Amino acid sequence: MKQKKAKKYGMVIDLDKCTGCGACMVACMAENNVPFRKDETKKLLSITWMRVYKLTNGKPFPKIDECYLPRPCMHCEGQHEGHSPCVTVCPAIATDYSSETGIVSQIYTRCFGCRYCMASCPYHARYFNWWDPVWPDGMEKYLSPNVSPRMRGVVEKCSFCFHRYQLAKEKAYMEGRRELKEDEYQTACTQACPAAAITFGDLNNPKHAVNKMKKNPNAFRLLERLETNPKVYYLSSREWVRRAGDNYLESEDKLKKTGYHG
Amino acid sequence: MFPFNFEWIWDMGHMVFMGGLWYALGILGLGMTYCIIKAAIDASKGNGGHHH
Amino acid sequence: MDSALIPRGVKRCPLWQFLLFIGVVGAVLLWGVYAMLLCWFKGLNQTNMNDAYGFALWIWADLAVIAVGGGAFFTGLLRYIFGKDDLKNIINYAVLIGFICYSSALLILAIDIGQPLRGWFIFWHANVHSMLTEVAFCLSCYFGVLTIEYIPLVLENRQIDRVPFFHHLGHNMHEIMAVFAATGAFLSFFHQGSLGGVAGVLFGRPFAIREGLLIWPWTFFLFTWSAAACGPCFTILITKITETVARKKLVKDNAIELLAKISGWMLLTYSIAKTADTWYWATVTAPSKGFAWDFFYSNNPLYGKWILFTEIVICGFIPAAILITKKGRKNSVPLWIAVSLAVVGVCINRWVMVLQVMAVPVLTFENWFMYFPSWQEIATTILPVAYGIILIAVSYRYLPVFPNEAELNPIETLPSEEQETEMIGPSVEPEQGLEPAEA
Amino acid sequence: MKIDRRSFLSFLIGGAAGTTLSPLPWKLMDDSAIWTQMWPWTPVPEDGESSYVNSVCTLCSGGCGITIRKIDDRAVKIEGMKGYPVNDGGVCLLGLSGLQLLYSPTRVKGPLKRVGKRGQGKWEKISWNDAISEVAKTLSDLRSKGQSHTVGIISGSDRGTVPRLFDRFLTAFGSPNLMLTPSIQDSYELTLHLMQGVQALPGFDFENTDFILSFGSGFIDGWGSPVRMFRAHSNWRSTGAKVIQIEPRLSHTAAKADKWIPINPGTEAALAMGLAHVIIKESLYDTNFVDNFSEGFYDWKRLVLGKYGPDSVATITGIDSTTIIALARGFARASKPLAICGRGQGTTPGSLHECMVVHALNALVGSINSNGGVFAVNGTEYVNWPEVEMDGIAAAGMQNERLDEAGSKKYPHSRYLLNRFPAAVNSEEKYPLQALFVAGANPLYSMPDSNAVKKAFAKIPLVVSFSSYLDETAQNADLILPNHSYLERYEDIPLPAGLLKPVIGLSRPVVEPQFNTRHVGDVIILLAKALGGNLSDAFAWDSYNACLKETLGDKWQTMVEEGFWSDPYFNTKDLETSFDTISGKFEFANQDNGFLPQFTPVKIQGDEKSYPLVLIPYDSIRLANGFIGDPPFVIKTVEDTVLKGKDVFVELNPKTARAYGLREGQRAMLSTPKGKANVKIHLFDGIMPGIVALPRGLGHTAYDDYLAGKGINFNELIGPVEDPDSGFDAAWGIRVKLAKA
Repeated sequence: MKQKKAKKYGMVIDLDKCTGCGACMVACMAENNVPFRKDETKKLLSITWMRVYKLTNGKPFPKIDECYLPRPCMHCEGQHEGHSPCVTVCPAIATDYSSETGIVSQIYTRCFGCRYCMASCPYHARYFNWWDPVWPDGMEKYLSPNVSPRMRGVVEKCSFCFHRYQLAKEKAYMEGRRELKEDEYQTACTQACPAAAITFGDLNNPKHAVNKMKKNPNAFRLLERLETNPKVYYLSSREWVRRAGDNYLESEDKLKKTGYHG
Repeated sequence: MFPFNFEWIWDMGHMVFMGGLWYALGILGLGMTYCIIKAAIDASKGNGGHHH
Repeated sequence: MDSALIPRGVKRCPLWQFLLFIGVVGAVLLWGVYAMLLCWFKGLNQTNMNDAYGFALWIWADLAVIAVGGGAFFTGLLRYIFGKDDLKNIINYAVLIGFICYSSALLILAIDIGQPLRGWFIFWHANVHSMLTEVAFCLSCYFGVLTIEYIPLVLENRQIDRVPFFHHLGHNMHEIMAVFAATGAFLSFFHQGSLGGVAGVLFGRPFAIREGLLIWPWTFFLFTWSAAACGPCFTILITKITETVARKKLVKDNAIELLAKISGWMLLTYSIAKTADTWYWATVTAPSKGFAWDFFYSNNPLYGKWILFTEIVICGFIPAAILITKKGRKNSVPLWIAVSLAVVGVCINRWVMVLQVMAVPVLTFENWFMYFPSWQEIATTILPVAYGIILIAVSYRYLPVFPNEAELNPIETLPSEEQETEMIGPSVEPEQGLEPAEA
Repeated sequence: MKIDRRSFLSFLIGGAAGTTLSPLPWKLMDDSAIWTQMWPWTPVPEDGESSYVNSVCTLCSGGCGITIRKIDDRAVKIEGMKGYPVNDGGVCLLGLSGLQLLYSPTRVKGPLKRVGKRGQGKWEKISWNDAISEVAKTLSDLRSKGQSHTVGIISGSDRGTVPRLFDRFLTAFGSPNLMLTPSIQDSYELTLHLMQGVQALPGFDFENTDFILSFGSGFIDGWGSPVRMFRAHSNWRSTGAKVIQIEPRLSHTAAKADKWIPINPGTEAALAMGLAHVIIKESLYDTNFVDNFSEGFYDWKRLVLGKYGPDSVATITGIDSTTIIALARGFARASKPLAICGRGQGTTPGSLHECMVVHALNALVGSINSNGGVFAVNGTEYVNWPEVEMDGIAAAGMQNERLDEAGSKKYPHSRYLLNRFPAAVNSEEKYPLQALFVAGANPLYSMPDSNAVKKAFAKIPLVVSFSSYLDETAQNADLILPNHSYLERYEDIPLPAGLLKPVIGLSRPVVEPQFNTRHVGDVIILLAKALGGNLSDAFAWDSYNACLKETLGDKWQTMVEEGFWSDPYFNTKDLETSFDTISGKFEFANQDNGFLPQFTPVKIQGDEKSYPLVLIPYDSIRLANGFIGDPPFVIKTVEDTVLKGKDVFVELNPKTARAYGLREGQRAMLSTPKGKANVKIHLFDGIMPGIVALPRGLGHTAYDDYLAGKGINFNELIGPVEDPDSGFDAAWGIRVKLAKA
């Protein structure tokens, strides 16, 4: 184990394939016992670990173009391991960076709801339980025992379905294996995506697809300039989309637009 | 907060931070204890306290 | 009725008037308490905070009261460490104000967190790398110090002082007060700073992030500095207000002027430092993240360049200029203006470092986030003010807060004030003089 | 000893100090933290044995394979079934939320009988036996009165054993009135019938095409079999196939296309004719197909070349002629081009001509029954039951013309015309309908001109709903005989929409029935037995499951093991033998009735003066608009530019908004000849000036607070427009007026 390079689980999302259908959002809610309320149209109060944003090139009819961008937790590594914006600020070590998997965890029973981590996250990937979770009569039947429902007053976020990693590890251990195969541990959104736009795996493992895909010239990450060093990569052949991934000064010469493109 | 908390590590951060903390707490604690004990003694000496 | 409790040699209004006053302020207090209970029992959905505004009015109030409460530690520092004896006439009040500010801050924090019953995790499972942990520890420790500094004053109440133990306790505490004050100054330096750090370390927030020294971003030092500069101004302001309400002079001018002068220079140097910091951030830090500095002051209904100008020039350099000039601090009106501006300035700074930080869009496909507090938030923020007024009123009535009061207001010479006014009534036991604070 | 003040004080202080130093406060603090982790109102899901069950999703016509994760007897998660021919592991958001339907409080928990007025929501529980015998009595009375033909059934589909049981029941009972929820499939079936002489469904070879020309089909907004389409789209991205989307609004589909060509709504057929014009003129068409396997080309050519030059088409469609010419060339020169139609999710059949013109385009480039093109698929005739023995009453009843006049002299080729049913009932020209059964459909919500539909239902003495949920139709029924939910029952799911080869999926019970429900198949069988005579003879099975097993025969075993059956020997006939027309060829002009595909404008309701703008619906995969409403998870994903609180937004081009002085987020009153609605304005550059777009799938009055009362039901604002050739509903929009509210 020691001499082996530590795992660094991450995602590559192909925005050319993503159709913005929202299956990833629902797959995530269903997998992780995410609560819901009668009115979920106030999006700043609506818990969506995975959220699909709609980007536009801001041009008038008929030049306008749109792109859909799924945003899970970026599981930032920061400039040195574990220097994620949120992990460094949490006063009670309720969110932590796993050096084994590179996953940023959230311990609900440890969090006391100061929300400093939310203030620190530029991706708005963290959500607060403003209300007690309540399921309509009978619906609590579908709740999964692998993810504990959160109590009011704590912060929650995407965990890369960490419980799936644990289950896979147990299974592998039973079969006397120490290493997981690529397909043994996949997040709920990856598995559900009807467009197969999400690829998940160990960014450090050359055998895993993500390892190659992240080197694609069309690959970019959100807000790289903030040095958050996220583990979620995006692919887009549309230049305006890649540019929308980060902030640029007007003085910085823009690359030529490629307009519509497959 | 204490070395027996499982998340405690003997690293620079903890040394400096907790060091400073316990140092401050120590001074305050000792200071107050001193005042209280001395006050008790003075009081038992029974002078009514109107000394100037 | 309560004459036995009132310090010797000073006039206080009749009990019914006092109680009436307390009752009115108490009503406001209860309103706040009701809102507080709502937040505790129904949860933070009672506020207008949301997932973009995890930090809002309360955190601002926290930073603000602690900044203005900085008067206590800085005055204490000057009085006990640098031996500025003139300040002994205002130190009691500075301590009292500090005590109020810090207890308020702790109370607000207790409402602000989503799981109050787990609040102590911040100590128990402390993450020593988090600025907030540093805040929590130093804050509560320094609150302890303030309590220690406040106790002797309480013990000087005529009745309590009768008990020899308490008498001696108070005496002994005065003896080693310098030690406590020193510790307090040390703690204050760090928590004032770490409050600045709270914003400064947010490297995901280009509006807040600052370079710095070792683990401390520049905001760390700027916050301490501004607290030291504006805290005393707040002490002066409150003293002036109290004198106006009490309709009598309570603190000798030399104390006020000395404090004003020192604050003036602190404020001037701070404003220069703040300007430099802002300049560096605007021309180096922000652009390196892809942001032009004026991006943070445009395309939104509230935050314009005016706020920057107001904070640094109108509420920074101008009051500083007034306070460092003899004319300025010697004349009542300019002094009033200066200390008020300074206090407003530090509050704006804390507001900007919390609420504007949250408002600025960072992802290119998001917009400015605007927020207005719910009545529950406002009520719980006013609650400490009411509490402060009450504590001041009670302390003023029953404790020798102002050592010079009797001397400045010899009772015989005030026949005009025989008729009752709001706070001052016919005195009790006029023949006796007031004991000096440090009997 | 006497307690003086001092000792009392010291006692107090000592006590206080003692308590603080004792472990007590620490213990309490610790406990408090533990309480906060286990409030009784935060559920703790029970752990248990985990297992997986395969089934088929029936929430839409997509027919995806699903794998359900179970913990003991609880279903906890739905996932896509790996290796299933339709979706191979993928799944849509509605499918993923299925458990919220299974365990929904809106389930009908047992047979209900209406007490009080219709739609009042007052019900009494009754036993299954009473319910069935009650229905049986009404039905046998009607029979004995010789009014067997006044009984109707509205079904979601007409394929598979359950719909066939309805069909069989009505035949044996003596009524022609089986009606179907309409869709673009109807137009395609008819097109294939008229141009290829076959009775079949269209299969599209999306996996192999390299140029997709979509006339407004939202192929990633839920058109066809949604998950299959998502996969196809991703495949195009890697193969570099060209995708062209033609519609007035920048839908998700348009945004994902290589090129979005905005068009004046309703003129799609004109564009198709224009493309044909260029292709023929520049003789870019597939001569082999046209010369050897088609008939009537020259008649059609004359028409095309005569009226549909690029310039005239440009004026009709609003697309400049150069674009038209370029598009035509691109389409014709592609090696495997494919043109498809059916606006949005294809929920309305639309103009028959439009569908035929688009199909003619495919023929022009030889994309009929060839790789990457359109196939006529018919591999679902596995339901072969012995002919029904009709008794006198039944025979007599079947002599009556259908209420909707499908198959009459007026509409000889159409099989079902549900859209004409409300008018037929309301006009009372034909016979009055005495009893109506609704299964797998929610007409009171999903049919255009809701008011007319409500009126029609009010005229029917007995309305029986088989719905598992208390939807709009169930709410207005007299009796609810709740079917098992789709995760509690067996059912065969034949040929998902648009699939190339016949596949039969097996939907099977994942959990025990949660409530006192019964399989609709069993209920029909019981009804038949209760009615006796030739009906019970026609339904000899003792249960639906027995019927299903028997019907599937040797397929059954495969389906139980694999979860589906697909015809191993199926291969599309070669062009020599694939056309059953008079000419035995593909007929551009129908040789029997001289039918010529062309652009026949469909005039939408409302006059331009009082209704200056045009309202069109738009479909989103996040808004289920069929007989199922959005479950909580799905409605949660709807953007706040579509729904805010209970208000729905209409999309408006900033130009148009300016002209009417409307701002973003402003309230407005929307009125059409059919109804009024209070909406909010959303400025959107992705929509043509002069057009107002409103989403389908909102405005439910039934279901729970998570869905009910949110937004507007588009069907309340639009009425059907009859296609003169087929009788189908061809309305693509309606004229509208917007005023500040």
